[in-house]
Amino acid sequence: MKAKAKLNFINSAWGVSFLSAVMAIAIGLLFGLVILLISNASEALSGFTAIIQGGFADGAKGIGDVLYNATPIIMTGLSVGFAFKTGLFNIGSSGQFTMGAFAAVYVGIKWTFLSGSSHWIVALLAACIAGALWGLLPGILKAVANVHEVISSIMMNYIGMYFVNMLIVSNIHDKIKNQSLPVLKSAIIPKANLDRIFGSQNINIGILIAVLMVVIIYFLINKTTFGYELKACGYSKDASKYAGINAKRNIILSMVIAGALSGLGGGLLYLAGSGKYLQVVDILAPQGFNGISVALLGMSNPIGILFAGLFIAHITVGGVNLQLYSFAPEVIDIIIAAIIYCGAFALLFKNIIFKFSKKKEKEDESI
Amino acid sequence: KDQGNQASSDSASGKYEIALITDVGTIDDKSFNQGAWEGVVAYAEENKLTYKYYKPSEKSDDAYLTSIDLAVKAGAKIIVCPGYLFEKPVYNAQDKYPDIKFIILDGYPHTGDYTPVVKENTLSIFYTEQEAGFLAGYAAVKDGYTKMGFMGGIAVPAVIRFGFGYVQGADYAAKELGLADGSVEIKYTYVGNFDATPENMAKAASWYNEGTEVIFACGGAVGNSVMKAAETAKTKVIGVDVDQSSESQTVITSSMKNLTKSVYDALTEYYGGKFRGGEILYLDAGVGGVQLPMESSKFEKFTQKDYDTIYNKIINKEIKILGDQDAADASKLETTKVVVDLID
Amino acid sequence: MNTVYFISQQTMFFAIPLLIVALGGMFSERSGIVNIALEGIMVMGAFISISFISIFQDRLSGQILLILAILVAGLSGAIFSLLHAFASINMKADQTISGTALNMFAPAFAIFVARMVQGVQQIQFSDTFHIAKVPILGDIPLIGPILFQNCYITTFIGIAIAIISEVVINHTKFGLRLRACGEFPQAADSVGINVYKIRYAGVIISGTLAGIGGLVFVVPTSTNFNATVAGYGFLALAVLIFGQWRTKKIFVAAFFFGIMKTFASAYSGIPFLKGLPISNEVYKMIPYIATLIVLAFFSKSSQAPRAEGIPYDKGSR
Amino acid sequence: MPLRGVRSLKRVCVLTPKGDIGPPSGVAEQLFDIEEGEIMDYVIEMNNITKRFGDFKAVDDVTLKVERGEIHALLGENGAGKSTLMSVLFGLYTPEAGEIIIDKKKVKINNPNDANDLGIGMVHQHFKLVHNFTVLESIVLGKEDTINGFLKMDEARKKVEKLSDRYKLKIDPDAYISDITVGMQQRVEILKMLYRDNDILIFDEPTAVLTQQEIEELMKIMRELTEEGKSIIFITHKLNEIKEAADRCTVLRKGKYIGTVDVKTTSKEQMSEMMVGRKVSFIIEKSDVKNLSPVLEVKNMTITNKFTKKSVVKNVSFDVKKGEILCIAGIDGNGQSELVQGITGLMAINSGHIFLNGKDITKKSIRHKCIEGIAHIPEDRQRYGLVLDYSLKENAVLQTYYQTRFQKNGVIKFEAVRNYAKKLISQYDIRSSQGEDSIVRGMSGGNQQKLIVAREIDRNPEIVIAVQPTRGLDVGAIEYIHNQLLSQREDGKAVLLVSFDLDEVMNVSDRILVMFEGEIVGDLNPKNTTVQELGLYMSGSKRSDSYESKSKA
Ligand SMILES: Nc1ncnc2c1ncn2[C@@H]1O[C@H](COP(=O)(O)OP(=O)(O)OP(=O)(O)O)[C@@H](O)[C@H]1O
Ligand SMILES: Nc1ncnc2c1ncn2[C@@H]1O[C@H](COP(=O)(O)OP(=O)(O)OP(=O)(O)O)[C@@H](O)[C@H]1O
Ligand SMILES: [Mg+2]
Ligand SMILES: [Mg+2]
Repeated sequence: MKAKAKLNFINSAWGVSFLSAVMAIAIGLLFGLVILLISNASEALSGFTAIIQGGFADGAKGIGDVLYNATPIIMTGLSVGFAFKTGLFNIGSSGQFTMGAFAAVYVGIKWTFLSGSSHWIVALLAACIAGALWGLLPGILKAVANVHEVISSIMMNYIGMYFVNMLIVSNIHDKIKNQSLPVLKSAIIPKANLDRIFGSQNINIGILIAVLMVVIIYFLINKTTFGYELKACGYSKDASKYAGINAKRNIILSMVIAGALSGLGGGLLYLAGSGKYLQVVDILAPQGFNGISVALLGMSNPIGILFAGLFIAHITVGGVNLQLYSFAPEVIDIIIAAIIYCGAFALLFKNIIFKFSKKKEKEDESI
Repeated sequence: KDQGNQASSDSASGKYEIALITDVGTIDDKSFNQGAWEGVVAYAEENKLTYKYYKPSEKSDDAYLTSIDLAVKAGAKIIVCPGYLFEKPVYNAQDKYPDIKFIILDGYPHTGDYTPVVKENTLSIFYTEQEAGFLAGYAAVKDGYTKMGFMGGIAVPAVIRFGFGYVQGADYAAKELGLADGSVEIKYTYVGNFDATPENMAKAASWYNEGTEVIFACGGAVGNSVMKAAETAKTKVIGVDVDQSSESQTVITSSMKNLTKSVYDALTEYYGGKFRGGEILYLDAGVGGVQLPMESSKFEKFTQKDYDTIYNKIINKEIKILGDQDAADASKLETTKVVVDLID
Repeated sequence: MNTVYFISQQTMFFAIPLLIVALGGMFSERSGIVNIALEGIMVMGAFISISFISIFQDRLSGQILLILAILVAGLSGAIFSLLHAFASINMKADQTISGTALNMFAPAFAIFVARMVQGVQQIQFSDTFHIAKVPILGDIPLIGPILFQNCYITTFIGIAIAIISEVVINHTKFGLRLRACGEFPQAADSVGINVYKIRYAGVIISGTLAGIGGLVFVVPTSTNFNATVAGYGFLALAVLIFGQWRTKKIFVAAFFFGIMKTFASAYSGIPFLKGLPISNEVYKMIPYIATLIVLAFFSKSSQAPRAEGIPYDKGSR
Repeated sequence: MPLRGVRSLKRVCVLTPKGDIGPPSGVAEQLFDIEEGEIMDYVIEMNNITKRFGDFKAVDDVTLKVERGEIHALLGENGAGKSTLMSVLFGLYTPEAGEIIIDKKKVKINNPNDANDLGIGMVHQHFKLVHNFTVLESIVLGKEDTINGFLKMDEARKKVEKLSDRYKLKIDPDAYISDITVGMQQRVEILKMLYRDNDILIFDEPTAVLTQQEIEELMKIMRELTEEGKSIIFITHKLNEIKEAADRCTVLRKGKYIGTVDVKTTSKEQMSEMMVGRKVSFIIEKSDVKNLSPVLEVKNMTITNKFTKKSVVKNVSFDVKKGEILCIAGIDGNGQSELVQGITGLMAINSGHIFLNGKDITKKSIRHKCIEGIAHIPEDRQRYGLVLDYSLKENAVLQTYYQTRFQKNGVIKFEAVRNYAKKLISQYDIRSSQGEDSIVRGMSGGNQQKLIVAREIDRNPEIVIAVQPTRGLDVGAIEYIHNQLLSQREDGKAVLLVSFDLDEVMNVSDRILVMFEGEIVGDLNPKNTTVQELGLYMSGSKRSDSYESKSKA
C-alpha cells in the first residue's frame, strides 16, 4: 500500500520534476566535492560538510540568514520564471530590481510625512511600481514595435543602472560614502519577532511576503483565466490571437508583473534593515541574473522557484562558512553553476526515474 | 607570491589568529584590500602566525558583521577591517567581542551619525591621501607637465582626497615656477567604477588625444585601462596606493599611502603589547604615511632634493592642504594657476 | 580631422569584439541553438589565452604571440562551448539553462584557477601587439589613419571574420545547411542532413569566435585580465538581435553601438559634444537609449531563425 | 461476395493478419485465404513493421509490398499510421520490429540519406520546406553541388529547369517559399525527388491541399513517372483519386494491417468499409433552402497586402443567409484566405463593412465577433486553430474559457472544463492517446481537425466559417463534419465554406461564389451547374454578368 503511494508520487509530474532536481543537485555537489579534493584534499570533507550544512551550521541564526538571502532571489526568480511562462525571457530583472530598490529607498528616506506603520508598505509599493515601469517599456516595445524583449531588457538594465546612479546623487546621496543615505526606521520592514526567534538581525517578514507572492503567482498562472491567456500567448501567438485573446495586452501585462516582482525584490532587500545601501557604481545588480538561475533550477514553477531560491541561499551561506577552511569562496559559484548545468539533464533523469519506476512496478506485480 | 587564501602554518588546527575582512574589492585589487593584506601577510610570515582573510557574502553592514563572527569563530585575535564600510559593523563588533582587537582603516566606529565611538579594543587609522596626491601633482608640474588629468574610480572620501591634493599640489608647483594663471589644466573626473573597461580606456585615450600628458589614475583597476591608453598614446600615468611602476612603463610615479606598513606596524604594536586601542591615528607625511617612490620614479627634472624639500614642508604643516570635507568639488579648491576642467 | 580619426580608432576597440562575438552567436543561433553563454565563453577564452600570453611572453612577442593566443582563445572557447552543445543538442535541454550555467561557471573558474596557480586573480600581460602605424598602408590618406594607425591586427581579423562569415553563411553548402537547421530542422533532416552535427558545428563556431572575442576585448583595453568581460557578451547578444541575425546588419549594429559607446566615453575629447550641458551619467545612457530608439523603428519584421531555441527531436512533428 | 474478384493472376493480395482487429465482417473471410501466387517483382517489401511512440503502437505489425512501376495507394482513417509507416520507410523513424527489403535486398534505413541512396524520395504530408529559402535552394538542399565547399548553383539551376520542363512542373527558381502557393510548394517537393533521381516516390496526402486542376495535373505526372518505371506510394483519403490513379491499395486501420486489394475490381464502398469497419454514405441529403434573412453581410471589402501593397481582396460584397451553406470556390491564392481572415478579424481590412445579423461588426475585436456568433475553422489549423502545447481539454475551451460555465471570478473551473472536453471527445469521436489530457501536438492531423470542428460547432454559433474543414480527413470524419455543417443549416444557422475540393463544393453547398484574383466572378447554384463550368469560372475564363458590371463600376 505504502509502496504504491510512493510510486504514485514518483510517477506524478511533480514528483519526477522534484526527483530530477534532486539528482541535479546531487551531481552538482559531487562535482564541487571533486574540486575541493583537487584543491586541498585534507580539508575537502570538512569544507564539503560546511557547504551541505549551509545555514544549519549556525543554528537558528544561520537559518535566518538563509531566509534573508533567499528573499530577493526568490523574487527575481519568480519574475524571470513568470515571464518564461508567457514565452518571454526577462533578462531585464536586474534593471527592474535596481529601479525597485531605488524607489523603495527614496520613499524610505524622503517621504517622512508617512505615519509609522504605513511607511514601509508604501515604500514597497513604490518598489513594485518602479519595477513595473521598467518592465512596461520592453513590454510595450515588444507588443507594439516587435522589439525582441531580450535586447530591450538588456538596454533597460544599463539605462536603469545609470539612471539610478544619477537619481541617488541628486536626491539621496551620502556624499561621504558615495552611497544612499540610510532609510528611516519606519521604512524598515517589520521583523515581527522573527529576529528574536532566529537570533538573526537580518530576517524580517520579507520572506513571508516573498512566499505570499509565490502563492499568488502560482495561483495566477495555474488557476485563473488570466494565467490561461498568458500561457496561451507564450505557446502560440497566432492561436491566441485567433482565440480573441489580446496578445499585446498580455505581453505588456506579463512584463509589468515580472517587473513589479523584481522591483519588489529590490525593495525587500534594501528595506530589510540589514545596513545595505545603494551604491553609486556602474555594476548591474547581480540579483537579476541570479534570478535566471533560480527560475531555471525551479523549472519556472513558482513552488519550484521558492525551493530553488531557498536552496541557493542555503549553499551560499554554506559558501561563507567554507571560508573557515582554506578554499576560495568562488568554489560555491562553481558548484551552483554545476547544479544548474545538471538541471539541463532533466530529461535524462526523468527517463532514468521512469525506467526505475517501471522496473519497480514490475517487481511489485510479480510479488 | 603569497598564497592568497592559505594560512602559513598549522592551519590544521583550524585557528587563524590574524584575520582580515575584505570590503567590496578582492584581496588582489591592487589597492586597498591588497595593501592591507600584504601587511598582514608580511607580519604573520615573519612571526610564524596563522592568518586568513574572509570575503563577506554581500555588501551590507550585517554581512560584514557576519564575516567578523566567522573570523572570531575561526579563532581570530585581531581583525583588520579595511574601509569606511566597516564603521557600523565594527561599532557593533567592538562591543560584541570585547576580547578581540579591531584595526579599522579609513574609518572609525560610529552608529551612523559620524560621532566617533572608538572602544579600547579598536584602533582606527586614517591616511592623509590629500598629501600623497599633493606630492604627485606637485612633482608632475615641477617635472614640466602642464596638461594633466585625474581619473578617480568612485567618488569615495579617500579618492576625493587624492584628487584634491593632486590639484593643490599642481597649483603650488605652478606658483613656485611662476607660471601664468591658468597655465596648468587638469581634467578631472570619477569614472564610476574600479574596473578595467573599454569605456575607461576610451575616456583616457580621448584625453590623451586632446593633449593631456599625464593622468593620475586613482581607482584600482581603472589604472590598467589608463596605462593601456597611455601605452598607445605614448603618454604618462601616475599610479596610486602602491608603487605601480612595475605594471607599465608609462607609470612615472605613484601616489602612495603606506597601507602595508601601517598594518604591519599596528600588528607589531599589538603583539608587542602596545596596542593603541581607542585611538584614531592620522598617518600623514609626518609619520611616513604617504610618499612617492622616488627610486622607481621616472622624473626628468624633479629631483630627490625637490622631493625632500616639499616633503618637509608638508611635515611641518607649512602648506595647508584641503581634504575631502573642505570643498564641494575639485573646481572649488580656489586654485589660481590650475584650471580644473570638471567632467561629470 | 584628428578627432574623426581618433573616434574611428576608438570605435574599433568597442566594435570589433562585439562584432566577432555577435557573429559567433549568429552561427549558433542560425543553426537553431540560442547561445546566451557568449559572456561566459568570452571569459573562458580570454582567461586561457591571456594566461598563455603571460606564460610565453618571455620567449615570444609581437604578432606571432598574438596570433598564437588567438588560436588558443578560439580553441578554449570551442572546447568550453561543447558543454553548451552537449546539453542543448544531446540532452535537449532548455538552452538558457546551460547558457546560464556557463556564464556563472567561467568567471568563478577563472578566479579559482588563477588563485590556485598564481595566488592573485589578475593575470598580467605586456602588450607587444600594438601597431602605431602599418607600413605603407598607414600613409594612405583618410583610410590610413582610420584603419592602419593605432591599431591591432585583431581589427583586421575581426573584419576578415565578418567577410568570411557572410560568405560561409550565404554561399557555401555548410551555410545553406546551417540555415536550414535553424529555420526548419525537420526539412534538413528529411533530406538527410544530420541536424545534430550541423548544430554542433554552429555552437563550436560560436564558441571559437566568442573565445577569440574575449581576447580581442581584453588586449586593447587593459594590461591585465581580471575574470570579467564587463557584460560585453550580453551586449554582443544584443548586437546579434539588433543585427537581425544577418552578417551585414550585425556589422552595422556593432559599429553603431561602438560609435555610440565611443561618444559616451570620450565625449569630453570631442569638441562639439564637450560644450553640451549633458552630464556624464546621461552620456553613459545614450548608447542604450539610442539602440532602443533605433530598434523601435526597425524591428517590425523579425528575422529570428524560426527553430531557434527548440531542441530538435527526430520524433516530434 | 464482391471481393472475390481480388484474386487475379498478376495482382495478389498478401496478407499477414495478426492482432485482434480483423477486417470488417464479410470481407475478412475472403481475404484470409488468399495465398501468394507467383513470385512478384517487388521493389519494396516492408514486413511486419511495428513502430511505437511510448506505449502506443502507431504501426502494429504491418506488411506492405509494392510492385515495380505501380501506383500503390495507402488508405486509412486519420491516425491509422500511414504517415508513420512511410516515415519508417524513409528513415525518419526506426521501427521496433520488422524488416525492409528493397530490390530484394534486406536493408537498414537509418536516415533519409540511406533512403535516398536506395532511391526513395518522399513528399511529406506537411511540406518540409524552409520558408526563407528560394525554390532552387530548397531543391538542392542536402544534395548540393560545390566547388571547394562553395555552392555551385548554375548547374543545379539548369538541371532543375530541365526537369521542370520535362514534367511540366512550373516553378520560379528564385521565388521564396513563403511567397508561393501551396500548389507550387508541392511542385517543389516533387522536383526535390526528381532532382535526386529517386525511383521510389512516396506521396503523403499530396492532393489534400491542391485544387481540382492541380490534382488532375498531379495524377498525370504520377502516371508519367510510373511509365518511366518509377514506383509510387500514394496516400490519400479520397477514394475516387485512388480509383482513378492507383493500381493496388493497402488499407490500414488503427495501426493494423487490414488488407491489400486490386483497385480496379474493388468498389469505393468496399474500400471505405475496409478502412472504417462500417458502411459510409456518400450521398448528402438535405432539405431545400428556406429563403431567410441574411446572417452575415460583407460590403465592399478590400484588403491589400502589407508588403507588396497589392489588393488581394477587391471590393467584395456578398451575404450569407440563415439556413444556407454558401461556398466560396476558387483556386488557392485568389484571396479566399484573406477574405475569411478579414471577416474573422485575423487580418486588418482596408475598407468595407461587415454586418452580423444587421449589426455592424467591422471594427469589433475578434473576441467580440466570437461572442456575437462567428465560429471559425481556420485554414492553418496548427498555426491558428490550436495551442499545440496545451492539452486537448485546454484547447476545447480556447474561446470559451472566460464564460461563466468555465470560470468564476477569473478562476477556472477545471472539473467543468474536463467534463466538457470529455463530452466533445465522445460526441465527435476525437481519438488520442490520453483522452482529454493528451497534448495536442502529439495528436494526428485528422484528430486535431476534428477537435477544432467539434469546438467551433459546439459553440452553437450564428455562422460557421469553415476553411477547408475536411482537408486531410478520412471519409468517416468527412461524413461526420458534413453532417455537422448540415445540421447547423437545418437549425437555421448559416455556413460559409471555403473549399478547393469541387466534390465537396458541389455536394454540400446551396450556393457557390467563385473567387478569382480577389474578386467574386460568379454566383452559381450547384443544381444548375457542372464541375466543368465551375472550373471555367475558377480559371477566370468566365464571369457572371452581374459581377462583370459590378467590378467595372
Ligand atoms: N511523434 C509522435 N509521437 C506520439 N504519437 C505519434 C507521433 N507521430 C504519430 N503519432 C501517433 O501515431 C498515430 C498514427 O499517426 P500517423 O501520422 O501515422 O497517422 P496517419 O495515418 O498519417 O493520419 P492522418 O491521415 O491524420 O495523417 C496517431 O495516433 C498519432 O497520434
Ligand atoms: N520575400 C522573402 N520571403 C522570404 N524570405 C526572404 C524574402 N526576402 C529575403 N528573405 C530571406 O531573408 C534573409 C535576409 O535577406 P537579405 O537579402 O536582407 O539578407 P542579407 O542582408 O543579404 O543577409 P546576410 O547578411 O545574411 O547576407 C535571407 O536569408 C533570405 O533568405
Ligand atoms: Mg498522415
Ligand atoms: Mg490561401
